[in-house]
Amino acid sequence: MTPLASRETPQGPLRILRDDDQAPEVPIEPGELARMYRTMLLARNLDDRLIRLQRQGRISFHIGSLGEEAAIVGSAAAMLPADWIWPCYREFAAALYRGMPLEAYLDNMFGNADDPSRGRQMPDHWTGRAWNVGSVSSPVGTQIAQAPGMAWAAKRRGDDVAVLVYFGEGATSEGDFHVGLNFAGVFKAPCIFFCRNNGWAISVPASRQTASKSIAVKATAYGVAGVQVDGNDVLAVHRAVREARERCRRGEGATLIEALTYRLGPHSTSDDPRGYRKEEEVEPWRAADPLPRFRRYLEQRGLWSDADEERVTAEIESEIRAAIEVAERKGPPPLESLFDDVYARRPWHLEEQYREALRLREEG
Amino acid sequence: MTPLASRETPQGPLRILRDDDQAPEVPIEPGELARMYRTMLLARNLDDRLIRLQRQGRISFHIGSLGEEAAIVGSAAAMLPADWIWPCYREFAAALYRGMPLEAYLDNMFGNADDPSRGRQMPDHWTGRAWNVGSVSSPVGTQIAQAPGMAWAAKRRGDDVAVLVYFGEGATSEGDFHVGLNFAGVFKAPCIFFCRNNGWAISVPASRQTASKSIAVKATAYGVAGVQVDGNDVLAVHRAVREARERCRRGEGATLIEALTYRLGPHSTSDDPRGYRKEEEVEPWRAADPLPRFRRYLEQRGLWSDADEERVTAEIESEIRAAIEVAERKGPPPLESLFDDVYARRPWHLEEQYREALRLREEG
Amino acid sequence: MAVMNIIQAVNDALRLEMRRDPSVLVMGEDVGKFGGVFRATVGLYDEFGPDRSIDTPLSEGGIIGTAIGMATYGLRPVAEIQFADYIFPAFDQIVNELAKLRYRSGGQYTAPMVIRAPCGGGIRGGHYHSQSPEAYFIHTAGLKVVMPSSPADAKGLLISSIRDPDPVVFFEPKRVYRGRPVEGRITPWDQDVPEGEHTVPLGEAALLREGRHVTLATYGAMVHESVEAARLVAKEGLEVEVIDLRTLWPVDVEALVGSVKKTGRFVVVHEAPRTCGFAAELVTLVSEKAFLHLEAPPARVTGWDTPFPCTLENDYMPMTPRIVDALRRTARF
Amino acid sequence: MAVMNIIQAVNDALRLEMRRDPSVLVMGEDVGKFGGVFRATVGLYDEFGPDRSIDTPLSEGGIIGTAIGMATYGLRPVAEIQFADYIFPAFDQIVNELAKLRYRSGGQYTAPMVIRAPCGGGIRGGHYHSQSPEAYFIHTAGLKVVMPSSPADAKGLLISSIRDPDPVVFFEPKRVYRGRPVEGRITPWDQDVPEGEHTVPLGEAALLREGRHVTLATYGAMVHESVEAARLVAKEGLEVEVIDLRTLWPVDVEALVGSVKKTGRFVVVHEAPRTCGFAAELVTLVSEKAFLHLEAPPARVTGWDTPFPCTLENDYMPMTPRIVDALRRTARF
Ligand SMILES: Cc1ncc(C[n+]2csc(CCOP(=O)(O)OP(=O)(O)O)c2C)c(N)n1
Ligand SMILES: Cc1ncc(C[n+]2csc(CCOP(=O)(O)OP(=O)(O)O)c2C)c(N)n1
Ligand SMILES: [Mg+2]
Ligand SMILES: [Mg+2]
Repeated sequence: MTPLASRETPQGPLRILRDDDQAPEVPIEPGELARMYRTMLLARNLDDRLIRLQRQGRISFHIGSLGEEAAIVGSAAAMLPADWIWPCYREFAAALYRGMPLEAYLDNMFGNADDPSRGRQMPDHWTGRAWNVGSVSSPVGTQIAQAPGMAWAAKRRGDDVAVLVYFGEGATSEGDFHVGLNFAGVFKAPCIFFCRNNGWAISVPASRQTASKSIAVKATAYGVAGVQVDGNDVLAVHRAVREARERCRRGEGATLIEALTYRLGPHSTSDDPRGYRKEEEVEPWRAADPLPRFRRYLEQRGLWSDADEERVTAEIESEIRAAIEVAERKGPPPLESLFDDVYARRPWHLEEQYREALRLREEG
Repeated sequence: MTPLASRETPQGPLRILRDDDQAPEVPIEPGELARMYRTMLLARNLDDRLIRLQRQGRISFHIGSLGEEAAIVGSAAAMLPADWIWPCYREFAAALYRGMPLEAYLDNMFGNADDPSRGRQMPDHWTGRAWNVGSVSSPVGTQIAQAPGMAWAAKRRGDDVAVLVYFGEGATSEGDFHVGLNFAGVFKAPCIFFCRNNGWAISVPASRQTASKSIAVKATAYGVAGVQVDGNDVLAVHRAVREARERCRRGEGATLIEALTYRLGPHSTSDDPRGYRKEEEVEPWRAADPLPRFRRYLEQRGLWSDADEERVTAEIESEIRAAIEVAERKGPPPLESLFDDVYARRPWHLEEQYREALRLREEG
Repeated sequence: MAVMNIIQAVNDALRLEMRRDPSVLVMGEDVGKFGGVFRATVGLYDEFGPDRSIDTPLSEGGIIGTAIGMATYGLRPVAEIQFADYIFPAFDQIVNELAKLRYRSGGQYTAPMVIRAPCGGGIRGGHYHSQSPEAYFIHTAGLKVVMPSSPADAKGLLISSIRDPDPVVFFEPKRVYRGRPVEGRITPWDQDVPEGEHTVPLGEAALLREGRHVTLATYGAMVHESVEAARLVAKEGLEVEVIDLRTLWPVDVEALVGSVKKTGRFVVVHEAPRTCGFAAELVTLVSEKAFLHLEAPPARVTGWDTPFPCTLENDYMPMTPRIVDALRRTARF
Repeated sequence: MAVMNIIQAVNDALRLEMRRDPSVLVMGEDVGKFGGVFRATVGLYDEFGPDRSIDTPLSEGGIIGTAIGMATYGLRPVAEIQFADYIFPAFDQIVNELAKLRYRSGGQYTAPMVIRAPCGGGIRGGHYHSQSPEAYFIHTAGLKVVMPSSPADAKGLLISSIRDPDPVVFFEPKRVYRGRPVEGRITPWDQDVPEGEHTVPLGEAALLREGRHVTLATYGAMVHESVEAARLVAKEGLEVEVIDLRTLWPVDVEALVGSVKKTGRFVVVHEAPRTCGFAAELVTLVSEKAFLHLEAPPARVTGWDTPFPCTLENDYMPMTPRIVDALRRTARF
């Protein structure tokens, strides 16, 4: 993969999907391989649809995963059902793979009355407790400092549960990256730190985040394992995470995984990358698109066909259309929801404020 | 040095003072060597005297440098006069070496009217602008995030000025360590990060701060040079810092230096280390005391004698005694000083508060 | 004079100050080559180069820590925090270091600098793109806190802040960044702004409307909601004196107390949560200094004591109808 | 009953809760083997082992971040911040994460935990060992804030805080940690404390002294200065009602307002700086809810708006003479 070369460590990143679309010894069930690919397709389609919805003013915002689907789905698929996945803001595909219904995701996108988070957060800031999926937070990197606590708690409870926490390469500059990795090292927490190095933090290139040779090499500073993987190779990502998961199970502690990938789209619907990066840079990464790459592998194994592609794409499109239609028609959350969940029980001052808000709504 | 062994990197820390008390090629003028030793003696004597003053209730607090004098004086001595030195809280010896008068230091210890910081900070929290020495702050590690800014500013101004910033190994766990090193790496700031790894952060051993093999190895995570040095070998410390200073001058950016040393005394006068560490651990470090080690070297070169030791010790003792006597007799800062320097000019609310405080003092 | 919105006025102020004083520089996430996610620093990279229009790594603590170091050495950094919601990783550097450096060193070291941060709601940004954290900084001795509401003030106050010898936290109400002339409303945005040198002194409030029945103090985006509210109640014969504080701390206490002594009634409007917010300080100041003039309990019209919501943000923010309600009740008391 | 000082009472509460509930643990800098620099966690390491009495690396952000993770997974961490002055590196985790987790997830995730932090001056600690940062946390929706003044309350409130479903910031006034019985003063420290189970509900103030002329609200170390001041002015016939708030937020508004309605006069005493401090909130609440009962402007007796000094700390803190002065002036108004 040409575009990776410039960011390779001496050993080069882990790759499994070869240029001839073959891959040796893939220990993943065919059904799961298909499900992984389907989820990547779903994410790709959703991105497309949601960006259009935003342009039409029907939702206010979307932050997509275009080009990063292999890194996201490959990693989520390598975890076990009881494991915890703590997201950054681009990993809706991980949540969907784990079972979060499309409807729940779209309820958040529209911030409607059925949004499990009651329209309190922006689009793409969902929470999926029922699927052991975390709660999206905008502040970059905060989840990195929390994940070791979850992982250590699971270990202390004797649960065979590991924590997968996502973030971008920009997040590695925050203090929270440092303290999270450092605590995980000291406490041998069963935690997998998964960095999507997609080349950019909004307009800032990865080369401006750090002068270190790679993100993976930072593991040395914390006494944890460090792995660099071709993030557009879904099988390599799966393998790297599964191996890190094994280390967790064996009590060997945390791993920092750097998945080399690329943000093919804008940072979010609020952004236009033409202001800071050249099309020439993007082009080779388009050629390295993880979806056709994975599809070619599946096809040569006879696990996927043009007919499958057509059928599944149609399925996905109609699922999305239907879910949007339902989600969009739902009303906003009730006024009361504004004052709930600040505390377990509403204290006197929020009770007063709720009554004031209610009066104003009724009078105005 | 036995006690170092357990914390060595594969190459071992830089050493110059050999077990036979010889040292090859020391490019330091004899006069400066003597001045370095004298400052170490002064620090040692001050520690002793100030701890006694605190026990007598004549000062409220002292935080000493017992056992770390070589790391502190060796590093300060390697910097050039125009360089900036930004301290942690144990480096009064560095400030004294740079020319800060004993009187100014003691004015801070007593928080009296002549304290340049007007009795606003605790003992051992001095500021020495006139000697390009910084302002001691208690929060651990904050200075590490600031130093790259100073260094980069000097570089941008075209000044041949480097910044030496001190901290303990405990501070490397703070987010500020990470962001300081990372910014220095990205901006190629002429900055020397000097970590006194003295084995302990109050009651917490260095092994509990991080699972990394050493502090020096953390440099890798930031693309800066990393050096481990025998911190009780004043000549090795001087060499390591001077080399880092050369790298700054050549525009090669920052260095992280880990000086392996040991806190022979309590954390501060508020602490009793018998609660958390065994005398067996301390013993070998007593044998590695940097003062006799340096003295033996000076003696074998004919630069120091028993007579010098006696004379200088007597000088130091009387200087200290005299300075304490003067400092202790000075009154407290005036009430007004409480309200000055919050802003460049006193705003209306502080003017009002000053008048209120004055009235209360006069009436009460 | 040139017609500008707040973003343009901020950009203009930065450019002028960078031309005037070579020690002035801008720094932060995305501020350099790209010109900032809100475009406040656009063009500065081309004019002043990468050493004075600096893209930093993604770390607010690093931005402020480094800026403190630069300022200590004699540069004049204007550091951008991309959203005020993200100022908290730098809180220790601001509160324990920046605010205390002059005091603790007896004036030997100072770090005059400006921290610019877009704040406030109204862009459907939810919890983390809408906060108004000014009270945290007003409570911190050693900082000045400023928030303009109009392009002309944005320019004049930012220039004054850059020249000020003390550290200034400069909040920019992003809801009115680009102006939004609304039918029939007084809209002091997209406004004529003096070209070239233009300063507005720190510590002086602006009287936006005279009135004799109620004094209303506010700042930032809520100025516009308040002015509209005052216009509406004027039709009922209720004359409201509207004060735009502009500098939040040290506040223009004379303007405030003088007005309340005249009107006897006081309403404060801000977006930030109510409890321990700046309104409490203003109410208390007025009660301390004009107690015998008060004819009604001072009223607070503020954000609720919840995190900032998304879908219901217009129920959260103290928009015109709520202000009208408070003005009427206070007048009627 | 056993005679304890506040440190012993805190230790007792921690031990009892750790025995009762295996998910409770203590963590922080020096809290494990050594038992804490103030000895609050002494003996817990021996009884509960290193997994429940945890020495962490030196990082407050890491302590709180990790604790949030633990609490999310179902443990009940009691995290110690060695001095309240050092809570700021964790400010983002507390304000943006801990305080908002329940709200932003619609109650799916919660992180009930306690952050213990010794606060306040009086130990000659200067800027960085003396601060009282409670206002920052009171202003933050989603947190509860507690500060006991006596051993019995320390025990009872800490146990309630650990059992509370919401995150609690628990400040401990270190000046009175070890008690200091002073000649002639009412000293509610070194006090009889109930052994075993003892809870004091959050949200209920304590009436320490009844009086009909002035209501005085305070908390923490200043309770003792205030009680002494009330005793002194009683000799002049001035009867002061002294309320120890204990839970700062949500405050016991009924106790406060009820008392002011009776006395018509109100004085608040705290060590934290005045501007935008908690006193402003209390004064405003009382003015909103008892305006017509107020016969004098509520007075604030607080720390000055400067960093906390060292040599002159007794001029900084609102000690008994200043409180006496404020009580007299308020009564005389
Ligand atoms: C603490 C904080 N600072 C700034 C931002 C604004 N911001 C949002 S995303 C982003 C870039 C993140 O880059 P990276 O970590 O590489 O993740 P990516 O978006 O590339 O997936 C920035 C600066 C934020 N959300 N939080
Ligand atoms: C932010 C912060 N947290 C906690 C403390 C309390 N404290 C003071 S010194 C210290 C240990 C520092 O250890 P290290 O960095 O190794 O320096 P040393 O004292 O060994 O020189 C601690 C925890 C502090 N001063 N600042
Ligand atoms: Mg990125
Ligand atoms: Mg140490």
